[in-house]
Amino acid sequence: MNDINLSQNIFGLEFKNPVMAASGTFGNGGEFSEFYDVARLGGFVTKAVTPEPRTGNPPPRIIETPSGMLNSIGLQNEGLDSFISKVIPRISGLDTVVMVNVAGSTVNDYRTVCARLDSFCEISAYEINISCPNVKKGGIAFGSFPESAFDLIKELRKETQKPLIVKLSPAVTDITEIARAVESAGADGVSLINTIPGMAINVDTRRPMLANVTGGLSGPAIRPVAVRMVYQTAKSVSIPVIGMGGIFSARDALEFIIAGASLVQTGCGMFVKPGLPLEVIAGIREYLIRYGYHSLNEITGSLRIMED
Amino acid sequence: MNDINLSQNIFGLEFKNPVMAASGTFGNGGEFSEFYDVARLGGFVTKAVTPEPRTGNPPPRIIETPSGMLNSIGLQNEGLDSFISKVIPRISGLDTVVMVNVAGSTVNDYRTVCARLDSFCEISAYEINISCPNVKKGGIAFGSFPESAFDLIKELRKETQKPLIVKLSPAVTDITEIARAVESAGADGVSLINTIPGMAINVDTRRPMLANVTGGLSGPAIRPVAVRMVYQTAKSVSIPVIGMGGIFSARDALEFIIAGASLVQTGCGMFVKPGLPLEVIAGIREYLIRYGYHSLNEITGSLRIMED
Amino acid sequence: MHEYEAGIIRTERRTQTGCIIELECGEIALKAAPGQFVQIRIGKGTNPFLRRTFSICGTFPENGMIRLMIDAVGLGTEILCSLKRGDRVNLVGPLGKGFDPNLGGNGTAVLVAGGIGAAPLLFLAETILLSGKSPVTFLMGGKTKNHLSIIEGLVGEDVMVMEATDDGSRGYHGMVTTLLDEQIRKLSPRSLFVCGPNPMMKAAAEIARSAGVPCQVSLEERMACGIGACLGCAVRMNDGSMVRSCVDGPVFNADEVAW
Amino acid sequence: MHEYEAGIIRTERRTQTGCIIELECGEIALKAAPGQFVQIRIGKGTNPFLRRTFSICGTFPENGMIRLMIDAVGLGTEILCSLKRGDRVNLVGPLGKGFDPNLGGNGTAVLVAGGIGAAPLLFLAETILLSGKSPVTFLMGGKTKNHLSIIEGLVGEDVMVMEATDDGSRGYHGMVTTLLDEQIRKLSPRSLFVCGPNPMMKAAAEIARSAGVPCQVSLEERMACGIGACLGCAVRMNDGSMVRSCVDGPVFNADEVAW
Ligand SMILES: Cc1cc2nc3c(=O)[nH]c(=O)nc-3n(C[C@H](O)[C@H](O)[C@H](O)COP(=O)(O)OP(=O)(O)OC[C@H]3O[C@@H](n4cnc5c(N)ncnc54)[C@H](O)[C@@H]3O)c2cc1C
Ligand SMILES: Cc1cc2nc3c(=O)[nH]c(=O)nc-3n(C[C@H](O)[C@H](O)[C@H](O)COP(=O)(O)OP(=O)(O)OC[C@H]3O[C@@H](n4cnc5c(N)ncnc54)[C@H](O)[C@@H]3O)c2cc1C
Ligand SMILES: Cc1cc2nc3c(=O)[nH]c(=O)nc-3n(C[C@H](O)[C@H](O)[C@H](O)COP(=O)(O)O)c2cc1C
Ligand SMILES: Cc1cc2nc3c(=O)[nH]c(=O)nc-3n(C[C@H](O)[C@H](O)[C@H](O)COP(=O)(O)O)c2cc1C
Ligand code: FES
Ligand code: FES
Repeated sequence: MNDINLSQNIFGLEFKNPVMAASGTFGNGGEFSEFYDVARLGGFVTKAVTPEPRTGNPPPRIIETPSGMLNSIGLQNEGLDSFISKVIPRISGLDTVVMVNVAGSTVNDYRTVCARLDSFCEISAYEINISCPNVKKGGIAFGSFPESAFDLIKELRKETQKPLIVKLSPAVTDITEIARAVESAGADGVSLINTIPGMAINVDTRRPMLANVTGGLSGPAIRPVAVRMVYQTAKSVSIPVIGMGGIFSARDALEFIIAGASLVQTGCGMFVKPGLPLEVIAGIREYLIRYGYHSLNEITGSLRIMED
Repeated sequence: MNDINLSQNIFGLEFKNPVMAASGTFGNGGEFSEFYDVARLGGFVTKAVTPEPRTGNPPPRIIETPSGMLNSIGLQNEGLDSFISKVIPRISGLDTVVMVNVAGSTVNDYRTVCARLDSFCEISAYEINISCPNVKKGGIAFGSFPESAFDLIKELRKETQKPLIVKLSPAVTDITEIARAVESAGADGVSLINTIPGMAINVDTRRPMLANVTGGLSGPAIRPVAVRMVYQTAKSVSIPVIGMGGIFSARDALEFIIAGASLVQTGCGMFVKPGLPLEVIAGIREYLIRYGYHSLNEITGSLRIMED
Repeated sequence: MHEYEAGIIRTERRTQTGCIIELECGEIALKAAPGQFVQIRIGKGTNPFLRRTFSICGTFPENGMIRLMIDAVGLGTEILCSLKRGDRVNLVGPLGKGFDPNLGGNGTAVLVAGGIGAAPLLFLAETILLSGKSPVTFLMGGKTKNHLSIIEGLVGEDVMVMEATDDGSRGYHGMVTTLLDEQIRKLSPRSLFVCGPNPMMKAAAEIARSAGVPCQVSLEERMACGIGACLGCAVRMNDGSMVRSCVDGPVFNADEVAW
Repeated sequence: MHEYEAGIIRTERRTQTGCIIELECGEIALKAAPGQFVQIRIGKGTNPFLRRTFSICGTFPENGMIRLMIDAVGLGTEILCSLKRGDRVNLVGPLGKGFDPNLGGNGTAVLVAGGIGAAPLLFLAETILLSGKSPVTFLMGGKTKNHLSIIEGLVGEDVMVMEATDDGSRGYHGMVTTLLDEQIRKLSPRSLFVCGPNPMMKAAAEIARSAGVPCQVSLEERMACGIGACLGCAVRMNDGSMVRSCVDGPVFNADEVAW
């Protein structure tokens, strides 16, 4: 078992295994440390950070849907200052890759966060969130069109040497177009998918289930959409792809890897199975052993398609 | 109970109730008549008809996914001649609204089907399928951009007096833009959503689960996405909206109606509950009684939103 | 807090939809405080998906057992209530911040329950009684007398119980909060502890405020992670802040909540 | 074909993953023919979502009972195999086109089963025997001798059984199709009836073709509606046409299938 290599070297970073925890579903790492040492993960992404503190959307903010859930958290976070003074000291010394999920309403917001955090070596990379469906300004607006996505990343590229991973929205006609745009703007990678905008209605009150009316759909329900987008995107760009959306077992994660993802992230599945990332890591290892592989790269993007 | 009015008068047609069976999930009506009299439905939509016979995509064509399924049937149908000689005689005399789902690779294909069927009074309306994700040409290509959708509907509008309902794809950045485009081209209504492109992978064989690689996701998994799109579209056009996507109970159907759908369609939910349309009709009736309404119009589009 | 596979020791249907489930879980039985909750995974599939949240209704550390009281209101709770002795469920707990049993110092603690909201208050009543220093009055509200039977035999003998039903079929005819309003002066409680539907808790909070009695409520906000990681269970406080019901609550001082 | 709520009369675990479920369903028991199947809904949620497809393994019209034989290979079949007497399941059936028991006229009918593929063939064997005119030979293949025990006691006394295991732990050491190949001349069957994994059926079909013996196979194509409405279960025939496995099959003449 010792000759199985689960590590990934991408973005100039060393991931001890390909499994990260997704932004917004893992707090800033602390909560899950009651279950296990989070340094066993390949890495994790923080909750979105904006320059100013935000209280987010009014409650109710979540509702279960078939094999998934809607959320409309709305980028609630304590802001950049508090992130620097409270969160960074807590993650410093953690032996795993920490990426900061960067969000904002304007280009300047994103720029501010990247610039201010740039000197902190605790932060290995930025995941630029241009896909949050739950805010009125910014977020998904940047991610809906190749031009706006390109312009934003072009600006941020000037600001930082840290790897820029761009988190893409699935709510577009052609996700590969956005991926190519951010690649040409200098992004080091793309991560996908963020949630799909959705809504649910309480038919008795005739009101939306979420105070924000719409929210983002996540969970196993969206996995087929996510796998398809990862497959198409991985074929269409040459920067690494981080795959996520509905991972609930090692086999689910393997679908993303075989489709072309270099890393995967587990999200709301961890609400149900707190130990999901560890289950996925162990399952990937077993899979490699069972089929006689020695490293992850042998199966990344190895989907077998009949030629037509 | 007799003073409850479930009927809908739209497109110049009388629907005895707002529940139809969706294209491709109900054969051409015959199969389900072993369970009940299909004339009890508000109507149904035929399997897609193309000018020429098509054998569709190679098997396997379906796979279950969490709370849903992928299909890649690929418009298998016996073609226009056979439809006219075999199907029309069977549906003639059925006391319910029959719409033909029209598909093709070129504008001419669509035009041919509409023109040839125009003289048949058995056909009440056309549902123009510009959203099939499972064919290489046509289908979703027409539905992905407002311009191509507009051009197609503009052409068909010249061809027929029958109501033109345009079936929209959810795989677009802004579905309301496509809806407005077809409205201005002369469409009488829009129906949404068609399936969301997706894929699943057999990790043991490292092959796609579907021979066609990708397929269309349907079922309860996609309902939140469908309800959101129906809500946004109904606010954005003034022609009637037919809502569908993951309806599995009367309450699900009521979500669509409250969001603004004038009619609903049940699709793959009928594979699990063959009697689903009847369950939905009965449930809507009960709902109206329980809350003291007399007709469907009192609740259509009645979502209560706090003003902000 | 940990994840456990707990065996079901006993289930009992008590009302048309209400049941009691007793689970083997020694660690939670030892650690749990009244007002804390557990999150239970239903089945092995993804529908139901999220864990379901239940207050701990009682602990029996000597048997390594905890008791839950569950109202079958939807798919998840129906499946739970149909489980049998020997079945196993996956649960996480104990979670959240519970009641402060000493709230308000000396005097009678008045517990006000609406329906299944009785669950955490039964545990609280037991705890206060065991501490020996304070009498407990338990106001129990329900739709009909059948609904009240969910707590039958579960309230300690020393507890004074007052009942209210919406249809008047037992006890006071009216809402339990109206009963509270009428009785609060006579009861002159040191503190109120309330659990039930949100409108009922809001009403109770208002009564407590007018009477100047410290009051804690256990809010029923929908939860996803249950451990503070997702911000899904946010509740607005009077100071404008958003707090997490799952870790900062579910029990809050009533006067801090922005009702 | 109809929809039924059927009570479970008896379940029996026969191998590590294989079980037998006997259901109360008088109408299906009366109407079903060998090779036909039922579709069962699992639970009340949407995961599992689609119905699961099972061949009818036997009918007992006098008790209004049908028998299924189920291998627990995934979530749906695991849930089914864990059901108990008294539980109810929703099923639709009988569905599909079954075997032609008279295929090939007079002589011995040879039935070739791979694992759980035995299910429809047990029903067919029973039917042919009851008709009284034709001897039956049953070739049963499995991974190990434990896997063979799924059919123990379910084959009529007059049936000649030949066994094959991949590991040689019982009967012939090798694949059941290799055994068939070796024996087909000696057996000189009037017809072959085959059910098992698709590669095994393909091999059997080839053997039948070479030997000039009529052969029917029961294909295992994934199904959605099960009643011919969705075209999801398409199978390509040699003439280039696409047919529906659920209504035009699942039993096909082997020489018509485009393998
Ligand atoms: C802190 C807390 C303690 C609770 N204690 C108890 C208890 O002791 N006994 C009891 O019977 N119930 C209790 N509830 C309510 C219980 O969690 C819900 O009734 C249950 O989750 C419903 O699940 P379902 O699948 O049957 O219903 P569904 O309506 O199908 O559930 C759909 C989704 O909404 C959520 N949900 C539905 N109703 C509620 C609700 N009232 N509160 C929170 N989430 C809800 C579910 O968890 C699920 O995610 C408590 C809730 C909270 C927040
Ligand atoms: C005509 C026919 C007759 C069958 N008869 C029997 C029988 O008598 N006994 C028995 O144990 N099994 C039989 N099967 C196979 C059985 O349908 C599958 O094993 C079962 O559906 C698996 O469900 P699952 O939820 O456990 O597995 P999962 O793998 O979780 O199922 C996922 C999806 O794939 C489908 N699926 C998975 N495996 C198969 C398969 N081998 N064939 C068709 N669909 C599949 C399921 O129906 C479901 O939609 C038959 C299949 C067909 C088509
Ligand atoms: C409660 C919740 C909060 C989220 N917050 C963020 C966020 O702040 N930034 C972000 O980029 N994505 C956020 N996401 C999206 C997830 O990171 C992930 O992309 C998505 O949920 C799909 O993965 P999953 O199905 O595994 O959850 C959030 C998701 C959930 C469920
Ligand atoms: C097996 C299958 C075949 C379908 N074929 C068609 C089709 O021919 N034309 C079409 O417009 N939509 C087709 N659809 C899409 C459905 O009509 C419907 O839009 C979609 O399935 C969403 O509804 P549902 O979730 O209720 O199934 C098909 C769907 C399924 C599952
Ligand atoms: S439920 Fe996730 S933070 Fe409270
Ligand atoms: S399964 Fe639907 S046509 Fe056969």
